[in-house]
Amino acid sequence: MATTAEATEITVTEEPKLKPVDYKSDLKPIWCPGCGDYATLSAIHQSLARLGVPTHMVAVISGIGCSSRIPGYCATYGFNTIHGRALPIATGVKMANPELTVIAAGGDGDGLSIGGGHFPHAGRRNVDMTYIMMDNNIYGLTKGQVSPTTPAGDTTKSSPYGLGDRPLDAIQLALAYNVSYVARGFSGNIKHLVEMIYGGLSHKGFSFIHVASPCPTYRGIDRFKEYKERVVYLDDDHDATNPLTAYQAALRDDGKVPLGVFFKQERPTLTDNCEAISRKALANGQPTIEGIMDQFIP
Amino acid sequence: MATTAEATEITVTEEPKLKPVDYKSDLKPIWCPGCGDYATLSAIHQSLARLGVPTHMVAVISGIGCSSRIPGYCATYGFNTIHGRALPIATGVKMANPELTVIAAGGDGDGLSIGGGHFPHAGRRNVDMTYIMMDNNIYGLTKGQVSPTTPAGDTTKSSPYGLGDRPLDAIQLALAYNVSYVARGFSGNIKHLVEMIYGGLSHKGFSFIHVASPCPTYRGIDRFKEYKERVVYLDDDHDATNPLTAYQAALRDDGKVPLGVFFKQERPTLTDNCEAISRKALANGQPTIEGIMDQFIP
Amino acid sequence: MDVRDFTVAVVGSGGDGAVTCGEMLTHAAAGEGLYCFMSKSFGPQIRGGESFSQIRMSEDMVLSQGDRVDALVVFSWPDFLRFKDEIELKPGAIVIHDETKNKDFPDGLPINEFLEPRIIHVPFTDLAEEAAGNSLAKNMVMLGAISEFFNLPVEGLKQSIAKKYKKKSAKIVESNCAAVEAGRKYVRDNHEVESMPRLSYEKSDTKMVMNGNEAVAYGALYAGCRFFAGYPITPSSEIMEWLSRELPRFGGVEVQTEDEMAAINMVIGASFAGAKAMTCTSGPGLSLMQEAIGLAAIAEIPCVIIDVQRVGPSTGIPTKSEQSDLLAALHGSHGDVSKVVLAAADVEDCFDVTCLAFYISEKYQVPVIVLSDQFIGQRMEAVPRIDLSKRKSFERIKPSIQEGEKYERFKIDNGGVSPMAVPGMEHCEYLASGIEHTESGSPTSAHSIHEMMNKKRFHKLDDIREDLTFVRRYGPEDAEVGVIGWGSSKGAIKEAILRAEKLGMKVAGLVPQIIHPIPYDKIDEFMKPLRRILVVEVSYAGQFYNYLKSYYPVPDKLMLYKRSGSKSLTVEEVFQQICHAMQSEYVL
Amino acid sequence: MDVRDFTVAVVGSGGDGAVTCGEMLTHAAAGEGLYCFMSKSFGPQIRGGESFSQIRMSEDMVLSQGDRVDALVVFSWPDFLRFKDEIELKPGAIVIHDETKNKDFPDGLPINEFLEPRIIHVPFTDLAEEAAGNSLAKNMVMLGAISEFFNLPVEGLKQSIAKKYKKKSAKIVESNCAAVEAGRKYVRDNHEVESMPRLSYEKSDTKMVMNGNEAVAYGALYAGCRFFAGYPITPSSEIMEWLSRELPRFGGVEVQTEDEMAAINMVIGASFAGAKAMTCTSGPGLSLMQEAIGLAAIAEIPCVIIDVQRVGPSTGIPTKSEQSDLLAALHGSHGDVSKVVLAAADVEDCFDVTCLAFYISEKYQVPVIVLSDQFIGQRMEAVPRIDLSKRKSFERIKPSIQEGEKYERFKIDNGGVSPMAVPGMEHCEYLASGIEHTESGSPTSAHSIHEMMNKKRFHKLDDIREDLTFVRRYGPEDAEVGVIGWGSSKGAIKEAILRAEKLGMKVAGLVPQIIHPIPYDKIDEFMKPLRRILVVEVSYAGQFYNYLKSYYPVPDKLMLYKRSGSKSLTVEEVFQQICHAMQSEYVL
Ligand SMILES: Cc1ncc(C[n+]2csc(CCOP(=O)(O)OP(=O)(O)O)c2C)c(N)n1
Ligand SMILES: Cc1ncc(C[n+]2csc(CCOP(=O)(O)OP(=O)(O)O)c2C)c(N)n1
Ligand code: SF4
Ligand code: SF4
Ligand SMILES: [Mg+2]
Ligand SMILES: [Mg+2]
Repeated sequence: MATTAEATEITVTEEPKLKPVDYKSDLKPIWCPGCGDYATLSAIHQSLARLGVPTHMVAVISGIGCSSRIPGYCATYGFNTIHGRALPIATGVKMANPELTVIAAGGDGDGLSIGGGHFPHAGRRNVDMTYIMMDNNIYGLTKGQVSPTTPAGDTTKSSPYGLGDRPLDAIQLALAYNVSYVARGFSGNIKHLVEMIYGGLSHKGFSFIHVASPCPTYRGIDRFKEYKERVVYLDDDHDATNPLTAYQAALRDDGKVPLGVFFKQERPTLTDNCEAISRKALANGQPTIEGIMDQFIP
Repeated sequence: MATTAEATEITVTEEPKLKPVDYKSDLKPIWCPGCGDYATLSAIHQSLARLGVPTHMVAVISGIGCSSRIPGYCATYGFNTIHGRALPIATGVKMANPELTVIAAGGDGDGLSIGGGHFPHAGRRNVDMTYIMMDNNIYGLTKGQVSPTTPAGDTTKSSPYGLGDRPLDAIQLALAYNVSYVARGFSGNIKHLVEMIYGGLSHKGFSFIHVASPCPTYRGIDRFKEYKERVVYLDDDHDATNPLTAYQAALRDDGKVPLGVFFKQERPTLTDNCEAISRKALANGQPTIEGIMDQFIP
Repeated sequence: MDVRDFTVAVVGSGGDGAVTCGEMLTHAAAGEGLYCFMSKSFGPQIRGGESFSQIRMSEDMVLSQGDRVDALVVFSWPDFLRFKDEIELKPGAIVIHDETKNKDFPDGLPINEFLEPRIIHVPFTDLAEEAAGNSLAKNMVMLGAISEFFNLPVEGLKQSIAKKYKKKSAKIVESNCAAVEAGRKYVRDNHEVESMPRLSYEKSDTKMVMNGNEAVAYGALYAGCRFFAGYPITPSSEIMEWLSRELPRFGGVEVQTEDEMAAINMVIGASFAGAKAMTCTSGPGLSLMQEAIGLAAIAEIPCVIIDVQRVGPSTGIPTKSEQSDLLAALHGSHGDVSKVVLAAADVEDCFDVTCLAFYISEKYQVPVIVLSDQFIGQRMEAVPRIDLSKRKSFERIKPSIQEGEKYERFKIDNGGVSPMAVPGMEHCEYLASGIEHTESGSPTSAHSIHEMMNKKRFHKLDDIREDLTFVRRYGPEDAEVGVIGWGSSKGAIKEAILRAEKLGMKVAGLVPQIIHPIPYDKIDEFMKPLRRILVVEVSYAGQFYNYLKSYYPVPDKLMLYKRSGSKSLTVEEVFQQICHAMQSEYVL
Repeated sequence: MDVRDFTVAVVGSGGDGAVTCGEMLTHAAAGEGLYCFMSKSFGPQIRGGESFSQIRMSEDMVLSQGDRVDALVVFSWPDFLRFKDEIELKPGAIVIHDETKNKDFPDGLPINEFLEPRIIHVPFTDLAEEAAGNSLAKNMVMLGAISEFFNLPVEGLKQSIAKKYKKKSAKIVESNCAAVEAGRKYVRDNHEVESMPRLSYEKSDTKMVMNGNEAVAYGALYAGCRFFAGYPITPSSEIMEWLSRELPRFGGVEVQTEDEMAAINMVIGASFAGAKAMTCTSGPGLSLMQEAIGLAAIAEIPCVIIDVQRVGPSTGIPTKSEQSDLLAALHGSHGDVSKVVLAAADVEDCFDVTCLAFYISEKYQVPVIVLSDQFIGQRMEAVPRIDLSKRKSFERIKPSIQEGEKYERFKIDNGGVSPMAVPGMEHCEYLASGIEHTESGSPTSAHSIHEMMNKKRFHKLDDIREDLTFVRRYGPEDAEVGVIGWGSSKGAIKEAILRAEKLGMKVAGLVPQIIHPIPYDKIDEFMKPLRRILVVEVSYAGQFYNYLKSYYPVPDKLMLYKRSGSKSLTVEEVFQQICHAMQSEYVL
């Protein structure tokens, strides 16, 4: 099965059903016309509506970048933090209130460059939240420098003679990081993107949705068309439970960009682990704050 | 072929041949008796002697940790830097003087935790240097807290109720990072470890040697014996040119720790890329510093 | 010869347990109600290197580690050499050793002969083998011997042996007690103890034994901290370790993060979502947290950052103390950052200052940095039980918004503080951000709003200055000379002032708990009547002095005593400077 | 009406090319040898939002952006609103617009009627379609029109059109020139220009047009920088971009790193290996570099860090200027850190200060932070060609060690500087480290060595203070009032002093280039004879003021004028404060 649409453990709210537009804030996006991020924003609103979670129970956390402006455009709680730190901040939010639906969002630079050190750890901890990376293969907000996913050879503001370094593949990284839901969508197919994001939101554990989100301004207006031709969908019989087949699906060398759910696994989340630890810690009963002082009596 | 022993592009020096002991400094290691790092130190000295590179042409760069003390114990140039930054510093060293043999070395915490954001980029840049990670599954220098490779469930100073998070697998990470030489050795088999390190030093590009280097002090003295039983060697017919087979070799679930060269690939290094860029930049001739001012004339 | 105040140092190598001995002695003293102060020091080896502990005890409050020791116990003379600089003997001090290692020094022991120390040989090892059948028990023999020599709390000692080894076996407890007895007997049989400095004290209620790091952790727990994220770093890691054990018992969460940036940012996230949250680190980690501290300031998110200082710059000397992170704590984050800096002065104060940090942070929605240091963080003190009822705490002000009403997170009305919603509250959804913003939280680049918001954020500092007026002042009202210092210098300063007072000098001391916003008026009040003011600090660059000067127009009165760290400030050093200040003229 | 100094502002939205116009006008002016100063501003949209440029030109040196404009060109009135706060008209200023967008303001245009502006309608769009067959050429029409109105350099304009579009096609050059001519003709045919403020000047040698970021980059290249690593950040990225193009032409290497920590550490690595190396950033990046700056200081590795300041704290307002990273640059890294802080005051000074930074860094083996800001970094200035022969550079002192000799990297003999080997040199292998070390580089925890090494490292600052004595002083020797400021405030300060002088006030100014170590004597010399000293800065917290006070015992003379950034300092603001200071009494 290519996409995971069935919700696991969704708590159905009793409020009147929310529509996508209810998740939209009054702030007008500053994005350029044709920016891929519009689609992602819309897909987030649709996925949240489908989930039916009330706006005050959602926190959208981002770093800095064009894409990281997204919390401002959601009528939920939002936090537009600092460059590269969306994941730790989102982790803190989730740990402080596990009832919340937590979305971390940002760009390829934010997540794979300056924030690249946090991604492995959010993965191995399996924090129950959804990380949406809008990958435009460029630094948009700073006006067009190389990003960690800019294809080798490309000329940008900071690679005037063509880039030497190889791009990173976010899907392979997520797999290596033990991320328990790894998917890719494309801003050119919102319907599919909603499936991916909704799947992530419904997944218990850390979900990662890599979104091919072209930047017409600094990557050229052809990029979108080009992507349209390059995207393919993972086979229906792709085995998303096996890391090796997931790697295999990611490792194609025909220039195609596969979309779909590469990998999905149920395992205890950080919240589960903290609860288990609490149970162990309380095995000998609940101490009082006052009583703690006895520890220090010789 | 399990190990890559043949040297590629070694420049043979005319100096009298150096012995391993010539790479040893006067400083006495502060490591605990039985620490795995002694073996790595010795393997580095042996590999350098085999390479025959003079001591003044070698720079050993580390972060902070027990393992990161290693530059002080080499009679080469050394730089014991700050926690997590060995790779960028080593990259700077290599770029400033590409003639040098550059070794970056450190622990699992230094490289996968605080320094974890630099590893992908050293990999994709393919900086021509050798990174040796002494993985003891613990923070040694700070006296025994969880590291990113501490097995789930383990009790340490900072996981008194048992660790919830999953460990990272350094080999999978290196593969996802496009590292062009990915190998693992074990402090309990110095001969093999020398093969791995020497192979890395001889490799043109970024080489990564993951060393299973048990810490008797904070992981218990049985760990070494346990490892001895768990290590296996990659098959002679392991295909080290194929990322997928490399992943496959890393992804075993029988509790065994495979040693050997997982992956090896020749491709342009950062130095090569910089040279290519320089050639392009000079296509229209060599400008003068004075002449640059003409750019600013309207 | 009776003394009310007794200091002993113990030196040995790995197996000797010099530090274990010190700990047991401290427990013993606390067990009998004495005040006690124990500092320790290790060689560079990760494990099993030489080590040293110094224990001072008295019925009266103990203020410092004790400049000079009454007695020195040496398990191994070669190891002693490494700590030579750190140990000073009183004239006529008693030196006790196991003769066997003498042979390394055929020309006499490496101690200052000039002070005429009395050297006593006790065959620790032989006695241990005899009494406990195990040479490892030699430190127990030693403890027994010195308790007999110096009248140290032997009851407490046995109690602490029983407690320490109860998890092992009754047999071990027994044989250790036997070793203690063997030491005592040996002394009784072979020595005349009357001429020794013998501690005179009355037993009283058992005290607690804590180090500063434990006190910080407990303070945080008490103040309501329920989220902790941190990255290990010497000398702060014990805080994280303690909380990893205790927080889960109180419904809290502790996360060891991948680095310090993750730690502070997780803390900010948790606090944004309503938890009282804290992180701990030392200098290098503080440097890495600077960017995020600015975020907490502009987004007005409460959080507490503990910096247990060590010797800098850079990695410096990780196991030693210094007061050189002050300016980085005050000014380290780029931009105009409104934040608070507090300093802990001793182990008990670590508890109080941490509580205060949460109080200020939650009430004023500002990041609060607490400066502790290796010296207080890792030393053990016997302290009375803490009266929790006297420590105040604060719950963040939340808005009450009805459906249809518009919530403005950064509304400016009274002072700088606006009610703060947290995710989960209905009708209060808002955007927090590190970007300058309007009262409702929308991004802006308007100068006028930026100016207004800076004013709002800095207004808090004025309010805090008024709200919290506690300062520590010592000495007579009519003092001529004042000493001002901060943090862990307090002990030496206070004791030096007491010593000066005894000699009839009129000296006062001030050690503020709140460093920033600095309590202008209080400091002014303190300084005004004084003829000379001596600033004392353990920082080569004189950071506190420069900070003070930037707020006080009194430079010709100020004198500075400063030096690098890696050696704790002694009472003698401060006292000498006081004498110097007493003699010096008005004008520099 | 002839004027020697003319300022015009142009406002429009994306397609209008308000900024392109400004650039072309600047090039035109520089082409005819005028001094020129252009600042620009954009709305929040990533692309195609509203924008604004302000251009001031004169035969005499132009010191600031010009507080008020002689003329304002508006392509679109709704867009004008966003910049309303940033544009001030002179009384009777000329406002030129294309009437079509008037309809949004039926009740009159949103400008200050009180100043009696003269509003002139020019049908830019129609003329463009006529002359160039393309409404996009309306900005060329506009340039033609204003050149005719105000006697702006029209030769230079055509030259700069030719240069700008030569890569496109001759036809485009032609049609743009035709549009310019159409604008000129329209004015000639329809307007009386005599009553306009008309720029009077003589042509002279062509000047260069640079922004501060380019000047920094070029300065680095000239000083011998051959390794650059950086991470993009507004408003500094142009430095990296320029070097990514130019360094490879000079055998250098530029690396765009994964973050700022990687950048500074790569720079340190490259310098350790012998390259002159630099990184650039803005506030958030500076915060992230703090840990590594301490490493460079203790390991005594030269390196240059450029901070192009923007509004803080945190992300703040990335596209606007402020002077609020001063204290973070001075004190941001934990521990006692010996480093140097310089400040650039204008575009040309960016070149000089960067050269100086390398000179100091290489000579004294210290990290040097250069503070620039968005205001100088991104504005364009017409400047004369730089006389390179006058700029000094320095090659690091290397040891000469023979086989068998022992090289001690941190040998203390004369001052704080020891010869520095680099990998590749025989017989000099050594260990560099962030851990405190002996003269030979071995780790140590001894207090005495730590003290000695601190002394060595801080000694350098004293030597630098003596070595480099240049300060910028303006105004008469017998001034009564002094103004002291730093960095980009220089322009407004100097111009305000000139204005005051014209009115007979005796005012002097001082703008140090070396902020730390602060040139005590020079500042003292400056301050001594003054009655009042006014400190001017763009920082809400008054960072420079506090820094000065921590070094100078002259607080009752000091007055402070400070405010938040996001708006550049005007001559008028400073002048008002000078008047205020002239009137005020000696005592505060
Ligand atoms: C610490 C820090 N460094 C650098 C920057 C400047 N900066 C802002 S966004 C950005 C990268 C944007 O790229 P990406 O994350 O891919 O987002 P996009 O704009 O492409 O959506 C950078 C370098 C910053 N704000 N903070
Ligand atoms: C910025 C910073 N954070 C934390 C530390 C404390 N610290 C020193 S070494 C270390 C981890 C050591 O673990 P690892 O890298 O695995 O090396 P090992 O000692 O196990 O060889 C830590 C956390 C530090 N020196 N600097
Ligand atoms: S610059 Fe690119 S990524 Fe940014 S808003 Fe414009 S199109 Fe989108
Ligand atoms: S603590 Fe562990 S890693 Fe460190 S020196 Fe000892 S054995 Fe080795
Ligand atoms: Mg991007
Ligand atoms: Mg380790």
